[in-house]
Amino acid sequence: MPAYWLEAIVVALGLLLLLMEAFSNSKSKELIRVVGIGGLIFLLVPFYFAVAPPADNAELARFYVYDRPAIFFKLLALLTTILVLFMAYDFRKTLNRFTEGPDTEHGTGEYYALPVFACAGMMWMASARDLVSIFVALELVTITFYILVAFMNRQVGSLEAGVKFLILGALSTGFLVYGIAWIYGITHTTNLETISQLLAANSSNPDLHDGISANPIPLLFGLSLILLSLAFKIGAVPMHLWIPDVYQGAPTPTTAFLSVGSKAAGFIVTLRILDPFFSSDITRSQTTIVVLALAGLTILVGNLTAIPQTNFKRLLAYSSIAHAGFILLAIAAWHTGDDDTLSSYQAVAFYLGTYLLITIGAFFVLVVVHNSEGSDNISAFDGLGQRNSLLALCATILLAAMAGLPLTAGFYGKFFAFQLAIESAHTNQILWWGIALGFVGVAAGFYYYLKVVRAIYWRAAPKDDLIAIPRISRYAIISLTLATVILGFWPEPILWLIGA
Amino acid sequence: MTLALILLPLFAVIAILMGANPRAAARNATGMMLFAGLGLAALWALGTRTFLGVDFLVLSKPEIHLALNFFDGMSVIMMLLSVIVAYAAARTGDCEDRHAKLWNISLLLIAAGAVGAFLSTDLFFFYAFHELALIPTFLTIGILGRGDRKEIAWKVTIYLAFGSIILLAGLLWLIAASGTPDLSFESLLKCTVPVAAQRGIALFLLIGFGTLVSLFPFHSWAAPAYASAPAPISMLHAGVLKKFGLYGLLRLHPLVPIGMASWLELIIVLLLGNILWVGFVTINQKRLDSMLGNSSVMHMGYIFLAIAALIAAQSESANPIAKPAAILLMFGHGVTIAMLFGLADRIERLTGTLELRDLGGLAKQAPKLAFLFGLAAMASIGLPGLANFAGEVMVFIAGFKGWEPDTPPGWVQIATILSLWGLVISAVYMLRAFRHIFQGPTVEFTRNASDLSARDRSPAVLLAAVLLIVGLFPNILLQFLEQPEAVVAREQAHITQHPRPPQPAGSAPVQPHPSPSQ
Amino acid sequence: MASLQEYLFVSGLLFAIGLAGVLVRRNIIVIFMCLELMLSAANLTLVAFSRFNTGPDGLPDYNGQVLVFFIITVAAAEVAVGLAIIVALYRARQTVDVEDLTSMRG
Amino acid sequence: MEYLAWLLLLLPLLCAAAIQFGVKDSPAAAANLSVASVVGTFLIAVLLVFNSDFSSSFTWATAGTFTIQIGILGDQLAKGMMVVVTGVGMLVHIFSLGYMKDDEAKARYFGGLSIFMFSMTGIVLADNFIMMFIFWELVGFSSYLLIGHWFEKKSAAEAAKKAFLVNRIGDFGFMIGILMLWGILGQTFLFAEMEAPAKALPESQATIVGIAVLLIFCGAVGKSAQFPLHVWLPDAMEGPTPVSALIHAATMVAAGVYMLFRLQVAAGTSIFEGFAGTTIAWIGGITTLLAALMATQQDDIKRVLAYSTLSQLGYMVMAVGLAGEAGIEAGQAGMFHLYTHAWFKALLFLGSGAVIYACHHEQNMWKMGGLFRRMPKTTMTFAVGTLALMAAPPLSGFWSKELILAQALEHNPPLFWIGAGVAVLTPFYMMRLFVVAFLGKPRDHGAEKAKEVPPVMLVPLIILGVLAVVSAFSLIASSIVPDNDFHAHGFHPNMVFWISLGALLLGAGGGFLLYHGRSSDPLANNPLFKLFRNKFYLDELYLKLVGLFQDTVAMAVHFLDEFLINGMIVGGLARSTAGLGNIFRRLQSGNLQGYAILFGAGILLVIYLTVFAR
Repeated sequence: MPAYWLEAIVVALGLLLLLMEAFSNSKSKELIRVVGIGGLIFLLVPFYFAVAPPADNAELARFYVYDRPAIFFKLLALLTTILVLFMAYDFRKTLNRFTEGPDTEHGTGEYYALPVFACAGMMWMASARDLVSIFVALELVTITFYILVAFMNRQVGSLEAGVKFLILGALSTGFLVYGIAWIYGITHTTNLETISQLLAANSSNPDLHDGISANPIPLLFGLSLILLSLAFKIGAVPMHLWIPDVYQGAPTPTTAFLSVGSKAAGFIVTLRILDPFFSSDITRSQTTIVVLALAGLTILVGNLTAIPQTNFKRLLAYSSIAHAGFILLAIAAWHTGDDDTLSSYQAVAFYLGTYLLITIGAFFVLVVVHNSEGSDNISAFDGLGQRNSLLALCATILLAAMAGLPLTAGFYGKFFAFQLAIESAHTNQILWWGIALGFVGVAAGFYYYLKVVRAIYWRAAPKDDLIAIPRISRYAIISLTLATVILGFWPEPILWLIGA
Repeated sequence: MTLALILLPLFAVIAILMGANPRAAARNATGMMLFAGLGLAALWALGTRTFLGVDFLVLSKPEIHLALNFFDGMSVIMMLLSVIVAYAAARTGDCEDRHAKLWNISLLLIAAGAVGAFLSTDLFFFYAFHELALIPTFLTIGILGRGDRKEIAWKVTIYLAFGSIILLAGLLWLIAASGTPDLSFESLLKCTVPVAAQRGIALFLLIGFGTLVSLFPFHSWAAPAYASAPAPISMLHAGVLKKFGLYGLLRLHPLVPIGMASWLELIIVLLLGNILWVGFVTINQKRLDSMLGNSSVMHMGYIFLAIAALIAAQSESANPIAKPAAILLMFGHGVTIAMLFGLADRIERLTGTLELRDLGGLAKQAPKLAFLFGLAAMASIGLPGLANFAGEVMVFIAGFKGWEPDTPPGWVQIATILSLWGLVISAVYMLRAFRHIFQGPTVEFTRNASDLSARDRSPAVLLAAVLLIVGLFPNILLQFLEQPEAVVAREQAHITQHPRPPQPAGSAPVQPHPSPSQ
Repeated sequence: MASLQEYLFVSGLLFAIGLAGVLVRRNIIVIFMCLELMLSAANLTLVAFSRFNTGPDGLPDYNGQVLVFFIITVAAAEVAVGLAIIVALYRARQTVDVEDLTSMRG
Repeated sequence: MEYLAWLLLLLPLLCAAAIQFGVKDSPAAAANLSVASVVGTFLIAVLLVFNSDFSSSFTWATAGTFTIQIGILGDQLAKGMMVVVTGVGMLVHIFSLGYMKDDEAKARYFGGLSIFMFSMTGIVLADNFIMMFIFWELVGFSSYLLIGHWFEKKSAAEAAKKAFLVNRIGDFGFMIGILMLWGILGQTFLFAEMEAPAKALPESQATIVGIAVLLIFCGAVGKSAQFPLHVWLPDAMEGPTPVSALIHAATMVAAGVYMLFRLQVAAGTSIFEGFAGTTIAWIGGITTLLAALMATQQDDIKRVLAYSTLSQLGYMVMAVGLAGEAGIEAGQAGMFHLYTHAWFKALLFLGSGAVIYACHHEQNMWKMGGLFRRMPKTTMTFAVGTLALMAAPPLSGFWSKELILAQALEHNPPLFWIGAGVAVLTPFYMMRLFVVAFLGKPRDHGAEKAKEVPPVMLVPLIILGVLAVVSAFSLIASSIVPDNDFHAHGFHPNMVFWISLGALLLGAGGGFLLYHGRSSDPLANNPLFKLFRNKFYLDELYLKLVGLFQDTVAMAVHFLDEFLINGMIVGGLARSTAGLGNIFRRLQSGNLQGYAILFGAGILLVIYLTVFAR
């Protein structure tokens, strides 16, 4: 079965869910949730049989690629969506209260259908290799998220986040299309493969084409505009400003979805777009400088601003910015991989794979705590160790993994990022700056993650009652924590998925 | 089989999480660890090499193995130190029931981390296991610590994290520069690192490991941490975990000999900072716990002195004394400081205070405690017959190994001479403490103190026995470091240089003694 | 016929005007309109490039113009969703001024 | 033979271990065990002295091709010294049975004595410098234990600490010296291997060798309480009196002299030539003079003896130092004096112990008096000891001091005159002591009620009294003390003899006339003698110096450590990180327009970096 059927099935599933929503009763959207989750899980079966589309279909092959990164990132998108739908299940009380009212599920059906559309967009992004298809897939995701962020229309925070996301998102779309326009204008194509060939040809023979090598400025101008809009997607400086506000305001499952799914999709697109520019001698040094600068600033801003935070969701937002910085560092240290070293693609994939488990786990914990305390503040975690030792332990492990403590899955991503950076620093001294900032960031990271651990264990509990964990959340948290620990000792399975 | 040493504490942790009695689980697990550790060391000493280790490939690119084995005798000795101190730590101190879980889990995790780090023959897990202690340390100090516990917990954690990160940078650079095919020590040590990169790598390793070892001026975390942490945590941290950095330097310095040598002067200045600067800080301490904490920082300087001698000599064959000296001293110091912290905890429990000026005459009320503490204190100031002395004297000899009488003393010799003054300093504060706590007339706090019960005594007695055995027969440990070639070389050197042993006039036949030369 | 440079200049100017509008205006509706202006500027650029990038057969390169249609479609969807959110916001807060949207910060 | 020698070394250790871990709760058993062990070692030592030399060793520590040995070397020097050590030790042990009868911590006391015997045996038998250093430290430790035996007394605890610390300062130099000598003599610690490299030393290394020897001498300065590290010995009198007799008079304090002489035997006296030997001799000379002066004004009977010990040690060190010029004979003279001094000084201390015991632990001699009538036998033995110390012919002290003075006259006349001056002072203060404590009338009720001590204490005194008389005679001495020319050539009265005889008469007569019938010191208010009484204010000076250098520096360093490293650098980094975080945080204003403007700035930055930066 050609792989693009997967996206089609997902879209069809989404449409089915919308249809069901139209005919469902307003008391319970149980069926929609079950079908949505079940459908996506069922999709793993055709996924297993999917093959790359035939190469003779030239027009399609121009848009669509089905290689190892594509498979991995599709899987990532699928897994994230499934977990987010599970999370939405336990989040439904809060969602209902701020949508139509606490007693009815009226008007919340779309909340379980829309992530499926976003999932289709992310899966498409993993495969897109034409600026046009990238644009369309990306917009599918973005517009879906506008709705998901602003979904709780009775809560001002959600709406405010929605508007901020909308305006800044649209701004970044503007940059994206304007950048695409310039690149198209210079290279006469929107296909990344062709651009890659063009740049490669130029780098070996500067006189061949009409002077990209002689005057790469227009091309780089276009690239910088695209980079800005990608920085928006992955939450890198300077386009990171929306993240804390939107993460804080949006419904928690949406936040989790944004911070994992949307970011991962953004990174695969970033990798695909930057690939030709890193591979060419004409543009490599500028690309490295700008990506490195973004990486360094992102690490610095993300980690340092996280230090004074008091809201856990906001803390996770900054942490997500910080993680983006580390991933960018792995990209800035562009490496095509060899016998002993992962390529930048693989390092980023590895990072995001572990990041998914840890972050979703943390958001599950947040949902449980929020359900019990009605607050996202770090102080809501006070005395968690006494009130539910299992939850506290899992939260501690997940936070340690986020900080990048060894023997948790979270360590490897940073390990590879720094390894690549140091490897490349041999040839490009400028990378030491990124490494130095990276280490400052990791050290600061220990501080703010442990601040939550401190709340969990050091502080006295305001109430004595135990915190109950809903069934789904319990299974999810335990299995994600276990996965974090097991992969910490034995990370090989992720490598199988990446296909190194 | 070495896997058992890691799994025992980890299983105990799981058992505690499942609801087992925390104290019993920790004690049983550490007891079994001690048993297994001694057994494994004995097997190793008897020449068994093949079935001791385990080796799992956990990542194929870059190639990382979860490989636990005795890489050489140094690993065996450090493993022994870990299990011995862990055994004693699990039997020292106590807490309220509601903290028993945290207390014992932390203890077990730190012990598992230490054993894991010393047994890993793979650079990755060597580094990773060490970090296992970070969060337990943070939590135990923050919740159960003495004094300004919250601030101290933060400081320790950030410091250790900082050190680990610098270290990670150094290790990654080392990996990149050496071009090793996998991360095992074996393949790593076969590589040569380009000279251009050595200087930077050496500096990173020095600062990274140095911070973990509380090398001056990265030392200010250690003393407050040990003073504040619950006794078993201090014991494990000061006694075992801190040796990780030294172990790492001893393990990795052959890879960057030129780089290390280029920082020799810096190392010497810093180690003198440990011995003299921190020594003076220690003299000025008013509480037993912070005095012990600072003294443990100070004594790291001696081990760095051995490392400096090794670095100056550029190779182990040029100065065969330095490395065994450092290892012996690490072992001795680990046991001693653990014993001191354990007994300090007892003193606090008996009298309710550790302020030196509030104490006095405790030897009258608690002669057994006084005997054990005195023994440990004497060990720590280098009394012969106890483990530390053998290490210290070898360190000093190592310091003079490279000296040519025709030339003025070099950096290492000057450092050795100044370090020797540290022996006076440590005698000053140790004896002062002993005098204040145990001697003189009894005072308010000590009037009603009772002596140690047999159960309270057992960990210290074990440690004391170890100190005595190693102190009287250091070769018990040093034999682990014997290279078979070295034995042959020594015998040959002896035959060629001294065909006949010198005989005092008119004496009976003299047994040949191998010459301690060259 | 105007040259490519002139088209690019005009479209750049449009883009800049849009951006400036986003930066200085406070009314969310106006900001949103300025954003649409930026998209139009991109469209103009694309069409201009498409028109001047003639292929070997002398015909314009239609890829760019296809992209313009996609952009218009996406922009329409964006406007639909966007306006809905703005309306919801107005209902909840009785304001469309960005100055009032600062409940989350720091 | 080696096995016996090893047994000699280990018996006291086993005994100490047995006491600590076995019979601690039964003081009588501990005491008997200890006495039995020391009698055993004495018998072994005597047996060995009549047998051939021996040596044996095992490897203690191995590092690659380097080894440290623990070995025993039984040449005549060591064997003879062993007889002294075990002999005095045995008598002191027996004496202690009576003296410490009622002590609560008797077991600890005898355990400490056994550790001391072990350590001292180790020093004597050591066949290399590291081993000697090991036991050197251990005697220091046992001395610490025994001085602090009555640790509840503040002064005893402080004295023990002081003794240990002052010795540590000496050992600081000692260890450097050992290491330097190791480097100089071809990296060997073994005494047996030192001779050849020492002979082959190039002239160019004379200075460094001299420095090394002086540093080694630092060890002796500490252990043998030479100026300027002599301050611990008088304070060490806080320990039980038998301990003072054994450790702080007869054996341990002489270890410094023994060690230097051991080095001279092993490496030859050539390494003492030049400034090293001269300095050593002068330090000895200064010590002997200062100590004798201080002894003239002490009231505590034990302290008088302590300063006299210092003074006599000064003689010995002087002799050893002269060996650099005079060759091995001078060192032998020093060893000879060590040997005779051991018996009569042990006698004096034990005698003073008996007196103190009889007077119910009164040590001030001005509160005694008239003891001759009440305890005549003790007084007789004490008188013999006093005469021996005064160097009255033909008692043992006379012969040995004579040899030293003869060497000094020949090789360093100024030192001879110092020695002669001290020969006046010694009879003077000893006569003062004897007259005040034993003659006249009792001045306190303790002395009034004093009665003769029990036989277990008296018998050792009598034995030592006999030895104080006869020990210098060649029949005994020749088999114990290294062969010296005195025995070979016989004795002829010469200038040295007449001068020292005159000094003796002058000092003793002066002392008797001045103090006979007095109940307080007539010289107490003389400013010069006040200086002596206050020990030249050296203790106060040291206290000030320690206060200034150690405590002030420690305080300053501690402050800097807290303020600079911890506060400024570490704290500063933490604060600036947090500050930067807060700045970033403030940029996150929540205002959409603010974001857009920051976006704009970011856009410019990114475009600049992409397009223009290279």
